Amino acid sequence: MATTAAIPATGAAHDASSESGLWSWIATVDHKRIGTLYLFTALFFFLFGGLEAFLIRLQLAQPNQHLVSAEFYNQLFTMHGTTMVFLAVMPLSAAFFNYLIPLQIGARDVAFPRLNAFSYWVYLLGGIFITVPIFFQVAPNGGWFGYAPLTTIQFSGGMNIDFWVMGLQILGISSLAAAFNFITTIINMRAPGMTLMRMPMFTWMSFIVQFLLVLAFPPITIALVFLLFDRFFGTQFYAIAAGADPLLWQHLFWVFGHPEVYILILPAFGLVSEILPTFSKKPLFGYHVMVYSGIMIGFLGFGVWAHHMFAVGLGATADAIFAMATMLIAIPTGVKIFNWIATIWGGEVTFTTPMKFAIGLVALFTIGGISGVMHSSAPADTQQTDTYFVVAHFHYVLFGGSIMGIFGGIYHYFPKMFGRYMSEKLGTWHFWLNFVGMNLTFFPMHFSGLLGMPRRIYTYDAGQGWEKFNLASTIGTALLVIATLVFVINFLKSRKGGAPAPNDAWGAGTLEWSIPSPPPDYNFAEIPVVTSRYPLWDLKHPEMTADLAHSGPDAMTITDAHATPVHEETGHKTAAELGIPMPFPTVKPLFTALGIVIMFGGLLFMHLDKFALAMTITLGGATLLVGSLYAWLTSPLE
Amino acid sequence: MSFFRLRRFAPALIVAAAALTLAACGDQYPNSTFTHFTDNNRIIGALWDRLVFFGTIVFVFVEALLIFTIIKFRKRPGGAPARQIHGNAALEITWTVIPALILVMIAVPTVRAIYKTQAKAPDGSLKVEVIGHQWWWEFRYPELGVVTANELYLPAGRTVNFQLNTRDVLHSFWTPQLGGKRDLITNRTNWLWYTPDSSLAGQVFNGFCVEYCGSSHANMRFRVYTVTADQFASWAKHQAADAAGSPAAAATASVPVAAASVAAKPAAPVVAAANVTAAPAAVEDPGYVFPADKMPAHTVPATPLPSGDRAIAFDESVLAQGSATAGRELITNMANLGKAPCLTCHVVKGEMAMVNNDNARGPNLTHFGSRHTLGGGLFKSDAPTLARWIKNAPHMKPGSIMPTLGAGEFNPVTKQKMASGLDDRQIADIVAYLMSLK
Amino acid sequence: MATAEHTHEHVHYTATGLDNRKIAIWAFIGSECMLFASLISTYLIYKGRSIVGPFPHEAWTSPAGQVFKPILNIPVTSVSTFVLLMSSLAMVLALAAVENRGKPGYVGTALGNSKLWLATTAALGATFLGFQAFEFTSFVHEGLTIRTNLFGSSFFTLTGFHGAHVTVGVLWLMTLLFIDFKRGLTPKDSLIVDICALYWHFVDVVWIAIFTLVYLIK
Amino acid sequence: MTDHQHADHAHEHPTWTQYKWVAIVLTVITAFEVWIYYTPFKDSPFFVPLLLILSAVKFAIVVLFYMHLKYDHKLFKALFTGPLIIAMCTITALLFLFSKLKA
Ligand code: HEA
Ligand code: HEA
Ligand code: HEC
Ligand code: CUA
Ligand SMILES: [Cu+2]
Repeated sequence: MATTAAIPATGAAHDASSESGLWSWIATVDHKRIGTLYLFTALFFFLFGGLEAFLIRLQLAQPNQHLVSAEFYNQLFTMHGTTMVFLAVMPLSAAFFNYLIPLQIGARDVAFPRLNAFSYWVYLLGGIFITVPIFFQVAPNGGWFGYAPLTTIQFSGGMNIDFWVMGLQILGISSLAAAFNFITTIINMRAPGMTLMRMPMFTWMSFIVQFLLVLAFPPITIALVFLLFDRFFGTQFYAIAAGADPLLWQHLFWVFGHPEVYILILPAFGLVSEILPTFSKKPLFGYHVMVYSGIMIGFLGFGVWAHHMFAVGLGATADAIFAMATMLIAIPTGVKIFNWIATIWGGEVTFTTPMKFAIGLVALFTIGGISGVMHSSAPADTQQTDTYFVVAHFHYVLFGGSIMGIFGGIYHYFPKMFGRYMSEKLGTWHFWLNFVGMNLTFFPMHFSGLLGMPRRIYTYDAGQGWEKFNLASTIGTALLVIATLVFVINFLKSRKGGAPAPNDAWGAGTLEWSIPSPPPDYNFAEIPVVTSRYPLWDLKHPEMTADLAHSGPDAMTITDAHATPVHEETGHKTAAELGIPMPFPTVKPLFTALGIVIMFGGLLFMHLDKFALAMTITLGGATLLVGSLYAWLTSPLE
Repeated sequence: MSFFRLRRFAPALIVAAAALTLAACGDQYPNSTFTHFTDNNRIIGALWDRLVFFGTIVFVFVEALLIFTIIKFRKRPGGAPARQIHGNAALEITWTVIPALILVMIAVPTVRAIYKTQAKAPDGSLKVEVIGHQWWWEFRYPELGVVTANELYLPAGRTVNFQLNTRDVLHSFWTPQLGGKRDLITNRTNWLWYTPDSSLAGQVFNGFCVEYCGSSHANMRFRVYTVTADQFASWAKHQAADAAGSPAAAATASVPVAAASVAAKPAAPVVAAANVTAAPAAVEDPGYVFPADKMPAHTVPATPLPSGDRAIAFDESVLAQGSATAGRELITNMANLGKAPCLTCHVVKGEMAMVNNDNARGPNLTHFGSRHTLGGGLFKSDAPTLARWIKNAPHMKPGSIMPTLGAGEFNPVTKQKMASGLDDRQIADIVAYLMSLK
Repeated sequence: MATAEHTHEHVHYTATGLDNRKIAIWAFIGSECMLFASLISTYLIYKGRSIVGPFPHEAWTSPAGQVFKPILNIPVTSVSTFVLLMSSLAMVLALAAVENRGKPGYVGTALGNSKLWLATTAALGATFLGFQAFEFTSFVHEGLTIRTNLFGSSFFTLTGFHGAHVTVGVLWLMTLLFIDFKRGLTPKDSLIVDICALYWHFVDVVWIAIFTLVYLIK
Repeated sequence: MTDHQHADHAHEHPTWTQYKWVAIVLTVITAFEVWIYYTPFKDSPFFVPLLLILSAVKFAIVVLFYMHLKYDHKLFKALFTGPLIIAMCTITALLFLFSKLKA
């Protein structure tokens, strides 16, 4: 339990990972550090998005209020949605991909460490790019799905939408780069014996998510390219006078948008599938079915997008097909819910904070799933779509699902990341405030929606029967603010002052718990040979995994990797002492990312009628991009 | 799936739903979606009952099971150690198949309802063209020659078939108590129909724009009056007529307020008289108008006027002196004020036309005085409100395309102070005129 | 940018025995399928929906009486399609030459000359781009720009995206050629050539689809 | 570099003869496509399906032989065909959705 990171990097030329200081973070290519950066940045954006939500709720607390102007409100909900989806939940998931996937599969790093750093920097700079305008009240204001033609230059002349188009384009680059990286990592970097069907469920769900990213982002990239060209170069894709069809945008967006919601939820499902077995002291129930249902969800997710368009008038046949396809997704998702309950069933359940959040996800996501199925019934959805009933649905799945799962994951993996536990007492407070506040905020929205309240309205008239529901929602949000502050305090305090955590903080069964907390920069001094799904339980509690399939000793014959049987490591050596090659720290990915952002940013000046300046900046950015990319590709990795 | 008599089980089982249904009837919840006032909503209501029925079963089952499990298997001192079960094919098949069956029971009526609600509207239904504008509604009855805005009259008992189009961005047309919504899509035409029950005559319903359409999306509302067939006919006949006091209308009959003065100043071209005989301007019959005092409170706009330091100063005492005649002059000719006159954007039927109906950017004002609301259903239509609206509409309604016209006012859209413009006296004249357009 | 970490000095164990970079490029190509699917769908959806001409296959008389011919030039594009197809042949030969460097039967022959084939591939790619530049300028002269109508917007964007991919490919090939001249590509380097080849063929394959869907089908 | 690093090259490679034939087939099909474009068959209902099939054949042989997917690790086949199928389905669905509506 002694902190292991204290040993200075003696003699190692570039053993940067145990250093501290700003530079060691800026130039890092270590997946754990990048994961930590993702975590902090995304948590910051979560607070920011939450603050926007709080303003929204304050404005709606009473009818006919004028706390914020209509224009600013429209920026608030657009940026709230955009921030939460692209800057908070996706990167929070990415934090776990980065930190955990290599540890869970027994790898020393991801496949492309520098590409990984690049993804982070693009995310950070893109996040800043899209967020800063709100301080000047010129933030994007077209809603998080930016329907054309409202977002075309004809109806949104200012720069608001420009920030959105370019910001999302930039963030898309980050997600795509990361996805190629993790696909490769998971396929190729697994330790000997770590077959696909032995991978921890989090890694599995993340694996599926990477494919969703790779396939879902191109359509939105193209949709955004069209919009960007329309706004900057006078193309006609969404120009109504040219006969453009606004449904083109809607289809391209939702071909992305629906898989996107599974991108948001599957990592949380994965985290829960790690937490529940650990605190039930039982392996995950029905592992194979869990994998297949995840694949099914991802696959079906590409065939249901038009359920966001039931009021659009696609025709009866299309509506019927998409309604039924959507309903199908309830089946694999239900399987997951029941398998989780079955995992708890018969276990020895301890209610630690992570466990509370995991159980919370099961309870709350179900509610959101059921209202999802209610949406899928197209005629019924014509009474629900674009009302607060939808807002209720998606916050149950997003807050009750993704955020609950991610918080569970943070409590669960905090000891691994920082070598200390978070406070259980504050954690319990956080959970209950969150649970109660969440339901108080979002449950009444079912009612206000069905009682006729449209979404995206900055104000509403008195006497419509919505007042008490809105007031309840706002009070609930106040509880959420308190809950979140409790979390922030707990998080910050525990990093230095929490109880020290051993390797195996919770008695879990997967590889990441076999190495020190926090892990040394090389992760595994010796790559373990995996013989079953819960290698660490094999080691410590063989009775728990006795019934699981194990492979014979033949996996041990792999020698190239200097592999050894699974064991607990106590790393007190540096990479150099162990002779493990580590990638050089480098800022080239950072500059490449910067080049991209400058390149896009330059275009903005075109709308200020400064064409020459715009071109200069854009070309400057492009030069920086190409130059740093070249330097990056031609310099050795390690 | 009719073997399931849902109605029998549902109320007992579903507390939440029952509360909601109750709520839907009381006028506490005037925009409830699950009323049974139209064929369309009855179909959706039946579907909804079924969704709630199964939804509740799944909800109760999952949550009860979850709570039971975590309580029963919580770790206790001396408790049993975890039982190591890793899976069970039979169980897993069960909880794949049962949800699938439930879904079939939802899917079948869903598909049926889709084809029912999206069938072609029955013959003989009343056609209404709904045209979305940022941020107001235009309603046209092509068969009746009526063009109006933000207030929709429907004869109870007759199917109404809405043809939905938009002149700018996307909007969505929704009257929660009467039917589901349908989007208005640029360069496309959509359809929606329903039949308000004949027992509905004499009621008012709220309608909303439910597709985000820019700054004042929240302020794009409308009213629906369901009236008897006779009342509807009377209303329509009058609405189709030319504006009171217009040269055309004046040629056939005397109009209470403005007639005398108009006659004294025959500014209109003579040809107008020819049209009049063709259009039966039944000015004798003032036409049915839904009585303002019968409007339930929740349908009367309660949006307060900007107040405090945001208030639009207007000397209300001049309103009494407003001259409709002078006002009529002003709406066609404000060039001396350096302003485009009202009729560059609005149509007042029978008055000198500067725009035709199709290009009009603003609501048709021909019978403005017979409307109870103003500015996309946002405000009550009375003289003090109207005066301020004309003075500075964008200040009252964010982003409004109706420009600021009052002298010295600050236009929040262009961010400019109006050097020239209408003074309060002139506004009072225009108000008098508009209010006379019953 | 799926091509990242170049020089692996050390032996790294991999779970499949495959190289990371090759897995990444295939994942990238999978993603590109969706990218071009979106572009092609848009083109096809907007086909026949332009309000004003010029049109791809039909002549058009403007309200002012000006006559525009059908815009697509099939003969020229057929030639450029052929050029691109042949560049794929050159590409496989370049890869084979690198893989078989030093093997009997290859040394000193044209088939063993990787520089020749890399240069040919790049040159054919550049020729294709030349054709495209010609096509674009002649369209502009005939009155079709990216702003003219829905057809113009979707056509130029689709083929422009493809052209941009070809451009990247040509630059990539020239980089390989440069390396070949500088230190000579050996069988050890066949992987980096292979990756470039996969990309190049994919771009070719996309053109096969575009040629049929855009040019030949009305 | 050890041997196993080149495991993915250990398969039998297509040969020059094969490359040559692929190129010939591609050329012939393309020529045929263009030729048929100028014949009256162009207006036949089979024209479009025929062209689609021909270009699918070209597509397939380039992918199988030039991109040596036929000989390569099955993983690559999965990485390519999975997305390709989803992409094709998406194009088809979109075209269906839009054509339905035009009527
Ligand atoms: C984490 C994100 C997430 C997830 C996982 C889901 C999951 C689902 N969503 Fe949701 N959805 C969103 C995020 C998400 N959604 C967002 C953000 C929007 C709004 C976008 C916007 O407009 O801004 C939206 C909107 C949305 C709509 C459009 C509503 C509208 O605008 O009109 C629809 C319509 O069908 C829908 C359906 C579903 C369905 C059927 C599921 C299913 O996957 C749910 C399946 C789960 C269960 C059903 C529960 C567990 C199952 C059982 C216990 C088995 C037994 C159950 C039954 C037999 C019912 N969602
Ligand atoms: C993962 C996604 C996610 C999450 C977590 C949330 C979280 C919340 N959301 Fe929302 N939401 C969306 C995704 C999400 N949302 C999307 C996609 C939309 C649609 C947007 C659109 O229509 O375009 C939406 C829209 C939306 C609306 C509808 C707006 C409208 O239609 O007009 C509302 C209204 O109440 C709302 C409320 C909330 C609230 C109260 C929370 C709360 O749960 C927030 C809780 C968090 C906090 C309260 C943070 C606490 C902050 C602090 C403690 C500040 C401290 C500050 C510092 C220390 C710097 N959200
Ligand atoms: C540039 C165009 C334009 C001009 C000029 C204009 N208006 Fe308007 N007017 C509008 C638009 C657009 C609306 C709808 C605004 C809304 O509800 O958002 C409107 C709304 C109104 C309404 C409310 C109608 C209703 O039923 O809600 C009245 C009354 C009105 N205008 C009167 C006038 C008068 C009087 C003048 C001249 C003194 C005038 N307008 C000049 C565009 C214009
Ligand atoms: Cu119109 Cu919202
Ligand atoms: Cu969806």
